[in-house]
Amino acid sequence: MSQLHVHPDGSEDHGHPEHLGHHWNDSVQQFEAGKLGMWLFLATEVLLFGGLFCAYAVWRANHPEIFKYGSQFLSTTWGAINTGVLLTSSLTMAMAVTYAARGRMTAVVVCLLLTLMGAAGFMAIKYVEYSHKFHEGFYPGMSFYEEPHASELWLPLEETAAVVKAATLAGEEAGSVALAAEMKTRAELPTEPAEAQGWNKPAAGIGPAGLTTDQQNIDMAEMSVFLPPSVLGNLEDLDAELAYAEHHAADEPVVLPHPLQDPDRPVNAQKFFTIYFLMTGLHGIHVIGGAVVITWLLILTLRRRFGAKYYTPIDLGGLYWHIVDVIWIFLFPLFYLI
Amino acid sequence: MSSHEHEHGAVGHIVPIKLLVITCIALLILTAVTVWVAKLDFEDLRMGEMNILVAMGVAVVKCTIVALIFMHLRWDRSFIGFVFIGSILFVGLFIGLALLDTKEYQPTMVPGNSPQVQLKLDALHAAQAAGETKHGPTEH
Amino acid sequence: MTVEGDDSMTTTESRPLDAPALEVDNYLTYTRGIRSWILTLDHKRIGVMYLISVLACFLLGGIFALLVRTQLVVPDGLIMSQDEYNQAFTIHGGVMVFLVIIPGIPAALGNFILPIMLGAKDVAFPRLNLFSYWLWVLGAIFLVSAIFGGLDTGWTFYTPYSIDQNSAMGGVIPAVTGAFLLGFASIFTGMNFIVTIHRLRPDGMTWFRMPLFLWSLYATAVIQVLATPVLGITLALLAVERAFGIGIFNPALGGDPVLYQHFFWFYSHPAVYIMVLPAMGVVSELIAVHSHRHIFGYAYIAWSSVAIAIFSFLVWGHHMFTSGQSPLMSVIFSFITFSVAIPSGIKVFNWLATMYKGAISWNTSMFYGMGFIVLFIIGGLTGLYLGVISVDVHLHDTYFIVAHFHYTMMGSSLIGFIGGLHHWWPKITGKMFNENAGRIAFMLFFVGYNMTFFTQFMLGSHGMPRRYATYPADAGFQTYHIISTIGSYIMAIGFFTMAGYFIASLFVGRKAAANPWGGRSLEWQCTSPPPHDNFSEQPAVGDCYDFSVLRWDDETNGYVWREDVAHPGHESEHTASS
Amino acid sequence: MSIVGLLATAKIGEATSGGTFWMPENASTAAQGVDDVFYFINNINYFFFALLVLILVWFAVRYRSKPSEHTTFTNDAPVHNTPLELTWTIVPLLIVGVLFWIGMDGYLHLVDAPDDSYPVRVTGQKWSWTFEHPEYGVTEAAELTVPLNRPVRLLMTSPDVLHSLFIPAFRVKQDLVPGRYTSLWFEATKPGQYRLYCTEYCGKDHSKMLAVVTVLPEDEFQNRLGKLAREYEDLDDKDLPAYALNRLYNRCASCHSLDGKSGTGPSFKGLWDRTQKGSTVFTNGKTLKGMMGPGGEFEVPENYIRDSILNPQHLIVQNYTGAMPTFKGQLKQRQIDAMVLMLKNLDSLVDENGNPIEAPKVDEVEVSTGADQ
Repeated sequence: MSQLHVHPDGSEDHGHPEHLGHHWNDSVQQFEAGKLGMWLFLATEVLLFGGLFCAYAVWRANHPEIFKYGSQFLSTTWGAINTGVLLTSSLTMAMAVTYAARGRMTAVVVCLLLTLMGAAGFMAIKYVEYSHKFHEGFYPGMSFYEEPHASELWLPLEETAAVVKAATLAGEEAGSVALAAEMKTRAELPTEPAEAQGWNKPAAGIGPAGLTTDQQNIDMAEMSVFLPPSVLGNLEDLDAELAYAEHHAADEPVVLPHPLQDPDRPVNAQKFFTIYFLMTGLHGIHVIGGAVVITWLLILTLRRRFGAKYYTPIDLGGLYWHIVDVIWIFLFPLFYLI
Repeated sequence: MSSHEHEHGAVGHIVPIKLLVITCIALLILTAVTVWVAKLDFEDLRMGEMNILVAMGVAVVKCTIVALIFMHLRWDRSFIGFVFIGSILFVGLFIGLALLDTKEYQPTMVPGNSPQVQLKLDALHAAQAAGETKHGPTEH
Repeated sequence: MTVEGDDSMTTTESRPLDAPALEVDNYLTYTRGIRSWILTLDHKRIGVMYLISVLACFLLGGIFALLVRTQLVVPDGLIMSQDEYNQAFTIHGGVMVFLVIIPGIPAALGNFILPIMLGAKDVAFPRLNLFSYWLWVLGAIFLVSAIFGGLDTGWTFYTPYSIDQNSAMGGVIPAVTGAFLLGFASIFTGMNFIVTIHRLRPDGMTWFRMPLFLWSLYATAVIQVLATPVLGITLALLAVERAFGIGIFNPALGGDPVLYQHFFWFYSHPAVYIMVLPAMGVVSELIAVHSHRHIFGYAYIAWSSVAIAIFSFLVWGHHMFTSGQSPLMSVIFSFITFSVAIPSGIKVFNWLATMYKGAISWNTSMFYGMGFIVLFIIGGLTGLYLGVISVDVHLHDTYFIVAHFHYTMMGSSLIGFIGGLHHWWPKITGKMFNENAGRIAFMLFFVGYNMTFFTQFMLGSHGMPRRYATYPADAGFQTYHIISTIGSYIMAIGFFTMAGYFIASLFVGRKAAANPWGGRSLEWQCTSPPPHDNFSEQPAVGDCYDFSVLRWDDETNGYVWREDVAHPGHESEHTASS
Repeated sequence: MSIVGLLATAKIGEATSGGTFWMPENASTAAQGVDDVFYFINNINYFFFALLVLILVWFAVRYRSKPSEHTTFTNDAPVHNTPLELTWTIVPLLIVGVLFWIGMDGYLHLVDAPDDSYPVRVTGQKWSWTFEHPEYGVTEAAELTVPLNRPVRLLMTSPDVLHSLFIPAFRVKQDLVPGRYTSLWFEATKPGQYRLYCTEYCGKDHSKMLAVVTVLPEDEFQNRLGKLAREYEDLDDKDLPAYALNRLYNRCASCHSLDGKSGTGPSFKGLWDRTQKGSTVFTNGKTLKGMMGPGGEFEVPENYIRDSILNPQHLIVQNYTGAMPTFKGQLKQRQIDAMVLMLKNLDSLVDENGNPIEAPKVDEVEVSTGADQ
């Protein structure tokens, strides 16, 4: 029978209050459904960021020195201030919800405005930080060097000093400018006498070859066969990192040398800024999204659309704003407090 | 929903303003604590790992407070809490297994910079040894 | 007139035949005009729009499947160059996975059936539902356009191939954008279903009175909500990586390609269950309804769906046994992988037990149900070879894998979808299709299908790698390929027959009774097609697998409520719009 | 209906490559174990498949009834039976438990190479294989020669994208991951030639990225490798072109044709003339002519050829992409010379269709190149 009362768009029912969809029994049912829906959406947000947190965890666990090094370039003060700003805006948002439930709509408007200001402040500070980084040339990605030729992979294993010199001569004799130059470049490579590199030795001499199930002892010996020590020297190894970091912490320079000018910078140092910009960037987008939502709520409130009986959108908008806050609560220590 | 809400005649639970303010102050204090701890530990890097543990611990506490009070989780149906916890558990699962694996095969990664980068850095070392630090490699 | 079937079910006395037929409008005739469709908030119309879009995409993907099969008839490739072939299988894979199988049952059939089955008037968030449809359309446009702009990465977008400007063609970024949007469409559908099932169950519809199709949709929705965001962030990272070279996945910049595979499969393995779980739910309905026999081990099946949903998150590593994953993880993942086999097995046994002592009508839908069981058994059993690591090392990335996942994705998911389509076709369109044509089409399909894919098991175990545009002439592969291709043509004929009688039924089909198969769940209590609000009065919620209260009624050519059994509908005073 | 497929393919199954119905011939120590597990699972599967399908068909026929036949339905059959359900939960559980154990056991054997394995370094790059024998300083292309009855360990990596090395007869497979060393090992048990495939999709000519594994008895193996180690040094210059055509070109074949058809890269036919005339135009708009001659970038045309082999990204010919990987470090000086000489004398080596005019022999060992298939 009810179908006769439903408007063509199927959205409202004369038996219902304005805000109640035709398929709901009462406001409470609709409110609770909205709430559950919002929380499910928040769960997807958690997993969305979860991907980035996973990338962070993997890279930090395997290359802690990169993060120790990179975080020195971030300003803890700004980070802390921003945390404060975001927490306060969370408070005002929560207050807005309470006032809405009590039907005090003027207070709601004030609180929403304050929250909006909090969002603006947060983005302003982020802008300051970002522009400073860009000015120094810290972009995400490969800003620290051009993309290398991955195809020179076996190179460190391939050349011996003797071969290089011979080849260089040969190249020049053959009148090959290109080749000679080429060989000179290779001559720069750290190289070892052929015997030390050991692939002329019989296989038995190669030591514990073979992937064993616990990979801790895997192939180190073997790589020392294939790889010159200078390259081996770069192998990640916790003590080395700690020692390195310690040396850095001990005489922490007032002005850090720019990574491009710093030969001691860890391998792949740019990865810290990649992940920093990715995570804070995605979070920033969410802040902007939240700001838009709050503005929308503000407009609806001013249009007297909400009251003590119906303030679901404010409540849900609040939930979204709080999750943005929660994510920042984790981002702050992960990047600024290393 | 607890009957408590119906007494207010409101559709959801109402959190008193005072409680909200207290919560926020607590959160701000906790933030200050983490920063302080971080600065403190930075003096002695052997505490570096401990540093991150403290920071994460505090972060978890803050997250819980926000969820329970600002986000009304304390007064909501338990299923909603289950959804939230569940999502976090799945993230943990994802991170945990991926971490375990990458840790395992890390030794087989080609170590160090790729040859060209290594060349640049060696050149840089040489240049600085020669004392002319002004031209480093150009950015791209 | 359809209304008679309806009344004779919801009231104990049936209206005399000669009485003038009431003019009852249904969701199709409720409002008219194109605007009333593209802006509709009615879950049924949205479901129908999804259905049409998905079937269109199925045609597209199918055509490319035939091209791929045709290419492989001769060792050097019959019709395509290497590049064209690589694009062809990418289009086939991308379209079939992202645009057909994943949205097929949940978005199309689920949107239409779920609220009715539940006894609700609509999904919880009709506007979100409409939004997710148009988001889906946008994503589909992106994906398809990218594909025609040249996309040759395969549907998995493996790095570093996909992020290398010199390797993969230009279509990668648009394609991942498309997949990203499709992912969020899928998330919103899932959220909608979860909330609907939690909050819109009418009085009397307790969790364990829900039809198993709803249980499977619920489990699916949980996966959609939890797994799809990770796909979103993965593809976002991939796009950024390709555009700016951030070095997360790119080994040339110190990145780690295997990490990408972890990211990708954390979504894409659960996605396999997004595809197959709803099909299992459909089949539970098909078997029970067409055997007119209470489903065997209801709770067992329900819980096995949930168990599968959970386990599906723990096994992604079995896609990476030879990918450079550490042996330790391979062993761990292999162990968990086997555990997920159990719930699937349980379902099969329960379906068989359900047919025992039933009254089985040999309807087309029932044939699809039984076909599903056979193909799913093959798909599941061949999964055992792949779970055993040492054997998987030999079979991985060969045609054995191709055959295996076609048996599960197509032989199971798609058959579930088609079976469900036959099952609910009368409810959706209000017309009956030609049963004999249906049975013939099924036979064509079934024979063709097994010719196509069973031979591929042998191809694979003899070492034919997948994604090969050409193959060595003297390796003994050609005969298998020829049989496989012939099979695919037979299958195609079957599908076109199906399209034929479905379309025909719309124009010349007999009007469908409210309950043509003797189903007991709520969607069979409203008229076919259903009215705008699904139920003119609150439906009778009872044991949805107790068929003893129904009897065949020759006048309406459908099943009606037995006069000598009280109608539980009148016990509940609750009406949804009060 | 799967029976149809079965019968239809039964005969072919036997016919293929001396294998069994399901598996290709096995020629490594690992293969037998894998096959045993495979057939063990096979028997389990045949049993359950037959059982379940028979039950299905029996029920479908036995309990069939038309709507008109049954006016009402009875509810006498059981809807639940805990012992039964527990049975078909626990029995499969036990079976898969056993399977897991067997699989893990075999797998640990597959990943754990003996210490005294013969080492080979494998580079897979689009779309060719390079096998380096460190003990002999020999580089093979598109063919891998290994000793009989001796564990061989491949340490593998890739300069560009993922590849996967698959030798069906040995039942071994492992991805090549750029930026990483992966490895696999096998011990060949039968002399002969076996196929080697790339099974990880790697782009355009993925399906042409084939190679051949030649298993030789120890002594033959050693003198073969010995020859290879010296061949291009022993050869006098007039044999270099033929050597390049037979032994090096197959790494170029997938992109550079000999018959003038342009593939992924320009055809080699007439390439030398173009180079000499300097008529080649590059993507940056320059022509080769402008760069050649004394004081130019290339004093002699040979240098341009060298440069394109070692720094392919340096100058890219118009209408082509920089798809070519560098062969820096993979070709010795004399081998590069051989390539140049081959290009110079191409017309005397192949006819206009790119077929060798008289098959020039490099050494007695019959060489089969998988890459041309």
